[in-house]
Amino acid sequence: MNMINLLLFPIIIPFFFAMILLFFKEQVVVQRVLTLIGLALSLVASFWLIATVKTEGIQSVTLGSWPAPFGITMVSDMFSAMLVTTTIIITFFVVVYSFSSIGVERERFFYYPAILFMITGINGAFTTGDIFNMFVFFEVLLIASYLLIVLGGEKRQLRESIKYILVNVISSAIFVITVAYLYSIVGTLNMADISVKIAEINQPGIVSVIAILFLIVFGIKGAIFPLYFWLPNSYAAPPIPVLALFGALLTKVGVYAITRTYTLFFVHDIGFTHQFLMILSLLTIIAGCIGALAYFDVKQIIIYNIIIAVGVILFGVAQMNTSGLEGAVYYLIHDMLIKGALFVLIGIIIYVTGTSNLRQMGGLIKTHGTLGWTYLIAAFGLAGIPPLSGFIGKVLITKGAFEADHVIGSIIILASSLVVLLSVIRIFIYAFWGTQKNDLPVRDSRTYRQLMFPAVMLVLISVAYGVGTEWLMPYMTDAANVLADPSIYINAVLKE
Amino acid sequence: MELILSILIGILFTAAVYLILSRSLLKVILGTGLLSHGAHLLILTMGGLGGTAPPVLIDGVTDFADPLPQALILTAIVISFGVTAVMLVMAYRMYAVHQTDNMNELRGNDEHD
Amino acid sequence: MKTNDVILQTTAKVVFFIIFLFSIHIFFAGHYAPGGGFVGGLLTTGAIVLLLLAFDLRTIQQILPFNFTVMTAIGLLLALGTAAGSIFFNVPFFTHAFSDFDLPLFGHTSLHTAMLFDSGVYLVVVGSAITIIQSIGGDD
Amino acid sequence: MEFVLLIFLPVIFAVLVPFVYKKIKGIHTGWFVLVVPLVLFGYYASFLPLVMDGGHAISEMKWIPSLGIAFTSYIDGLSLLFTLLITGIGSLVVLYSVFYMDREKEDLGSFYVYLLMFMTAMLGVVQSDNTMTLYLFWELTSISSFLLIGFWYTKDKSRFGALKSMMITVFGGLMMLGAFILLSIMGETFSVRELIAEAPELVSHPYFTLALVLLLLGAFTKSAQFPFYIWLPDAMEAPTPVSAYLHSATMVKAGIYLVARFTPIFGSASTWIWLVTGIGLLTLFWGSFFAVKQTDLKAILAFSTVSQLGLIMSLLGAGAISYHATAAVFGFATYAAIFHLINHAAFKGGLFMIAGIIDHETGTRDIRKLGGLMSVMPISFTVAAIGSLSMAGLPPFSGFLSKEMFLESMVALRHFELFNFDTWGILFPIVAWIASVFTFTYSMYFVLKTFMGQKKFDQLPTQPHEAPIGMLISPMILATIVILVFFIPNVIGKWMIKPAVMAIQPTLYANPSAIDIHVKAWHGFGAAGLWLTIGVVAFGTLLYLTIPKWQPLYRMQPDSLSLNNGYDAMMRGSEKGMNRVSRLYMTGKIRTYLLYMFAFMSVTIIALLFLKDAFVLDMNSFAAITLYGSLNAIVLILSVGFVVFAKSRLAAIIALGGVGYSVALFFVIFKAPDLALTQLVIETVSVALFLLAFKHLPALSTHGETKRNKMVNLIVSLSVGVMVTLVALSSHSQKMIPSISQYYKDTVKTEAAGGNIVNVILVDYRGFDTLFEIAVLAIAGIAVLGMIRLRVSRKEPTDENE
Repeated sequence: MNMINLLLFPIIIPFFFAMILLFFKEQVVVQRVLTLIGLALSLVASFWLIATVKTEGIQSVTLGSWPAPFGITMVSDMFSAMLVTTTIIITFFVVVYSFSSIGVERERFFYYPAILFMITGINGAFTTGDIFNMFVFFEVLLIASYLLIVLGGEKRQLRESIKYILVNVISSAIFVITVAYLYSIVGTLNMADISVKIAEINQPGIVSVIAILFLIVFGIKGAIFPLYFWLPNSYAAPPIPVLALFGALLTKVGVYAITRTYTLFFVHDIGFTHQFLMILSLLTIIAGCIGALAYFDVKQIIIYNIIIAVGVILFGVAQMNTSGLEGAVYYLIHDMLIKGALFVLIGIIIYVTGTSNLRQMGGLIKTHGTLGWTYLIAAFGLAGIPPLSGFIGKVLITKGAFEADHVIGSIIILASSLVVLLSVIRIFIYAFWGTQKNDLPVRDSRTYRQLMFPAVMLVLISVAYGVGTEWLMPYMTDAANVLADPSIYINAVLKE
Repeated sequence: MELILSILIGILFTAAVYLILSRSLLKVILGTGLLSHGAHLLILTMGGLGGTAPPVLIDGVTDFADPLPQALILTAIVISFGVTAVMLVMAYRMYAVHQTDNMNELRGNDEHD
Repeated sequence: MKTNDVILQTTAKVVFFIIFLFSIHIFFAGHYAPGGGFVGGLLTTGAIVLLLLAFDLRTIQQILPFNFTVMTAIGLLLALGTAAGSIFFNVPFFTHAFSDFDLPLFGHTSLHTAMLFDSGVYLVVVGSAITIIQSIGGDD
Repeated sequence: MEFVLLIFLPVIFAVLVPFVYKKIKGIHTGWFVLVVPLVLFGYYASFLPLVMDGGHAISEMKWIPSLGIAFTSYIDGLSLLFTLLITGIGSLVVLYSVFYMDREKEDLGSFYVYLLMFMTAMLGVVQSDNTMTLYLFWELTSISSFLLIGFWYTKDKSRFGALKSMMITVFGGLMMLGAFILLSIMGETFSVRELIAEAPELVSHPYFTLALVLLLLGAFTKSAQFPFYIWLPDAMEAPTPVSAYLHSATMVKAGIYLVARFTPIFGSASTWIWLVTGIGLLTLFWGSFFAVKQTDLKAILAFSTVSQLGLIMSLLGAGAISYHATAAVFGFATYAAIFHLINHAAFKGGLFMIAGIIDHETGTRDIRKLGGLMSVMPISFTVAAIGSLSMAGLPPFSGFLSKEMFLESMVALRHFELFNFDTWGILFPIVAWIASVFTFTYSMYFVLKTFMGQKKFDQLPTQPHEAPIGMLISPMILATIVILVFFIPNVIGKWMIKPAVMAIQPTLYANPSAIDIHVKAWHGFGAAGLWLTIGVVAFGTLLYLTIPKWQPLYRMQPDSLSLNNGYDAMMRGSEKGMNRVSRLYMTGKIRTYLLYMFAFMSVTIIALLFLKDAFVLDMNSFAAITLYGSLNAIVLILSVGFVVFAKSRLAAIIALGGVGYSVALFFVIFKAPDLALTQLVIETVSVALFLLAFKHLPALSTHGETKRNKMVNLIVSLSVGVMVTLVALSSHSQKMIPSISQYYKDTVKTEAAGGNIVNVILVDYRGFDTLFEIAVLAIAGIAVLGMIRLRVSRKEPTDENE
């Protein structure tokens, strides 16, 4: 069956369920059930979408039946369809994790609607083919994230939320003016059309400058150097499930936007724009590495690993060759999965020990073996140890960089894996090995098991993602092909 | 006119950033207000200021102002209204809890380094 | 915000209705002249704020016994529903339909699904703006 | 049968181990595990006749065919030799561990899982033809080694050693991965065989040398070459069976394997010869020299292993010379390398087991407390003596043969004339000889200090006695092999060494039997090796006898200069140092972060604007300046001024409202009535909100901002303003393509049935924006409600999930 609106379902279904949840503010059980149903339906839709994109190519619909550059076009290529699917998967398990961890008070105050609204925004940003519409979706996901980060109103949350909102308000303002600049020059907002028109005028200097502005705008959200500084403290403030969602998804929207604009719009002065991107991405990796080693707080360690990963992905994008792009796509989805898993896992560690300070932990492997081994697998996955999920992405990115003659960059990428490994293995050594420092707080073992379920599932999915590379490969190739050749995207959108 | 507006927008941004960098929470929030005003004016300017009539169909008028930026601004205005409201309340709650409006005293401590 | 100024309260009631009617007018004018759901909604909000200033919160809740969160949700549903209607016809999302009708009483009327959408916008604006003001005003 | 699957047999078996361990308490889990290496050894031995004739066998299991990544088991002389070592020594080690590891006290479930995991990993490393899966198994050896070293995870030293070994070997692994990726670019394949076939073309590729160096980093870290050897002594925290197995017989030889395997590709390069031979010899010397410094039995053995690995490495490097010089003596070196590798595995495995036995039976490994054990532990002594003498290079033990071949090869290096060897070549035999002297010394030191001399049983934690026979079986078997090999070297040569040499230098020989080397114990009085050996024994004995006199000299080396200290400093730096670095810029103040952001943005953009010639000012495109516009601009600037300089809260808020109204006025002037209307209403509501929210805030205060603060803020904000203006002017002056807006003007009436274009855009053309913009508003509503109403209280700083 040919459903022309199919690609909208992963956006609209969560949106719809979020509205419905507003009617059941006090009924926590109803909220939980409806949230899961909504996410499950979205997941079905997104898988269906992937299948459709695989067989029929890029899906696009111009809303309101207006011809392409005039209405808002929504476009699902393989890249965005996969990101949408990953987003929903992670959210699903984080929501399950929330059941036993977030607390009834938050659940009664729009916790689930906020998550669903945020997913709406994220999936919208991944899918939209219109630059201003992307701004709108950014705002949807941001305002939902403001609600999530501050919900509960704890002292630390409030302190960090105000900074978080401030940074994002600024970046939104710059986003809007950047779109305005671009509109002034090319007179259009449709992303495919922008690409065509920039090609038409052969990307003059002013467009390259605007390219850097876009990089800065999305870089603030994507946490690249030197724009990431706000992130580590802000992300550490909200409860773990929120941190997991932020860490796994939010920065990736920025990364996606950079990837999209740098493969679709600004492809005529690569020697300048992509070189710039590459240098920043390498600096991002280094900055992330410093942070990942500097702190003995489990949250901080994983949070800084977000920044490293962002650098690695963008480094792949900056190569602008098939290997690099394929690797970037591969690594991006890997990182979303593994970060979701890791945040949930350290959440459990914190739950079990009652602290996030590594120095106060020890000897957990004796009492919590499954947690330890699950964590270790996730840690190795993050560090790109084969056959786990991070491996192929890193290999392809490095390959792409060598092919582009960026030797030092490639070696930094490889060496960064070591730092990543050191930072996460430290958690294993301190928390799981050694001897118990002080008595563990009394915990309900049923809750522990309920928390473990989503964690184990996420790790299993990431393992399957690595081991099953071969089955994913055709999808990755499709995704990378569109990124490598803008004309595929353009033709799909402006076909009439 | 674009020249004047561009400089005006520059002044708005300068003032906004200056306020945002200050230590007083209220000033910071006032700064974000100026920031959005600046952004909205900029969109308008980028569309061109030459139109002689509002973009409403009336017989005989052909030289409209560019309607698209206006629509974008309208969207942006409403969004900033929502965000400002959230920010205001957040600031207000934060003050209630932390009893300070000095941004410098709101340092995030890197716990457990 | 407890006030017992009778003159203020009476004036407020009158002005409320004037502004409210004006907002409805603006709302309907939207498709052809300046106005629309936003401005309409915001004006209505303004009218309610005026009432708030004259009376206290509790009284307002008695006069307007709505759950504004639910009103917001209904508005969203209305807007989404209008847009999503096109899914059932398998035409691109948001494809509006319009037609002219000759209705008794109203005479020649143009009905446009965009109006339906705009009324969703109106409801959301009123609902959320009042939610915000009520929350802040109700907090001590 | 697809024998590639056999690689996974141990790890599949490992899945059962915890189950067996939990359910069957009466029998030591090791007995079940023992089956695996034994069966594998038997199976793989059946390949011997095939490879003896220069044949090979391949079995493949696809993993990621679209990238050309597969699990390929390629069995030729070299991989078979290693496979047999892994399974053979593996069997003996498991047998030994049955008696060594206490069934009651130790967590045998985990122990054997790790050990079996390692076995799979090691088989995978030596059999993989595909570089990517080779890398996979390579890292798996690092991981299983990490887990085994950290087996007693409550001990600080175990954790430290585990991390150290992992850091260094994984680092090498990553560099090696880089080499593999480069090779795949150069040769467009991940298959080692195919790469070898393309070797002549690869040499001229610009990435050749880089790939070579990266590959060697992998090999050197794994095989504990200088300066990466420092992890090996710390790895001795592992249970002794592990030390015997991983850290002497097998895993540390993975680097040797790698060098041997890639010799056909890189061997012809002078860099290769110099690096492999040079680093090998340096390691040989360094390890043997510092072995005498150690006081822990296992540490002596660890340093000895380092040194012996260096020896094998240098032989492989020297063997590569045969690509340039046809003299038979150079082919000799490769043969000697493989020969010594086998011998070393046998005698060192045995020695480690003895060290474990001593530890087990006396409760200490401190050589200063030991002595005179010969009388109570005669069997152990015999085995130890055989091993040590073989290590020292004395007849009638296998070590003598390979050691002598080594010395011959080093002497032969003098005759090689390429690559500056004619100048520096003389150094090789000298270093080799000195190192051999020290090797002799530490061998004596190990066995004599422990078993001979004074009895100091009162210093021992437990009263010593001979170990149970079960524990002695494995070392006795190894000792027997050491002697046996001495008498039948050429059988071993024919069955195992020649096929391996053939695999290392496939282009030089037609088949293994074409390798014209016949090992003899006696070469006549003319042989250089003989005299060198005599010299080694003489000087070695002298050194051994005078140990008490010169051992204190080691203390002259300041600790701060040691490599270990370098590693420690790096790790410390990675914690404390990075923390300090991070604190330099992570001030926790949002202002700092925003300063970075704004400064970076404005400076970059302004600079690029001029760098890219993007700044254009074209006044012609601008609309005429109007009176109302200009007046309103002045009003706006004044209001902005009020906002910035206002002294009171109220004034500032009202001034902000003034800015908003004046913006609304601009909307009127520039023909945007909808905007003006909306802006007016919103501004009013906003001001009301501001007043509501800030009624409790204190009066405006600068909170002690200094002049300098303000100055910095001003500069940064000015540059942001300038940036915005400049880009705006440039963008407006370069309107290159007309806007799509014309379409809306044309179709609003006909297609959309509307008159107010802006509104129609909002509800129709771009209704999607509006749908989500009201969503933003709705979320803002619930967010405010949530913030005001919900106050989860918990006491700080307790954390999550309460």
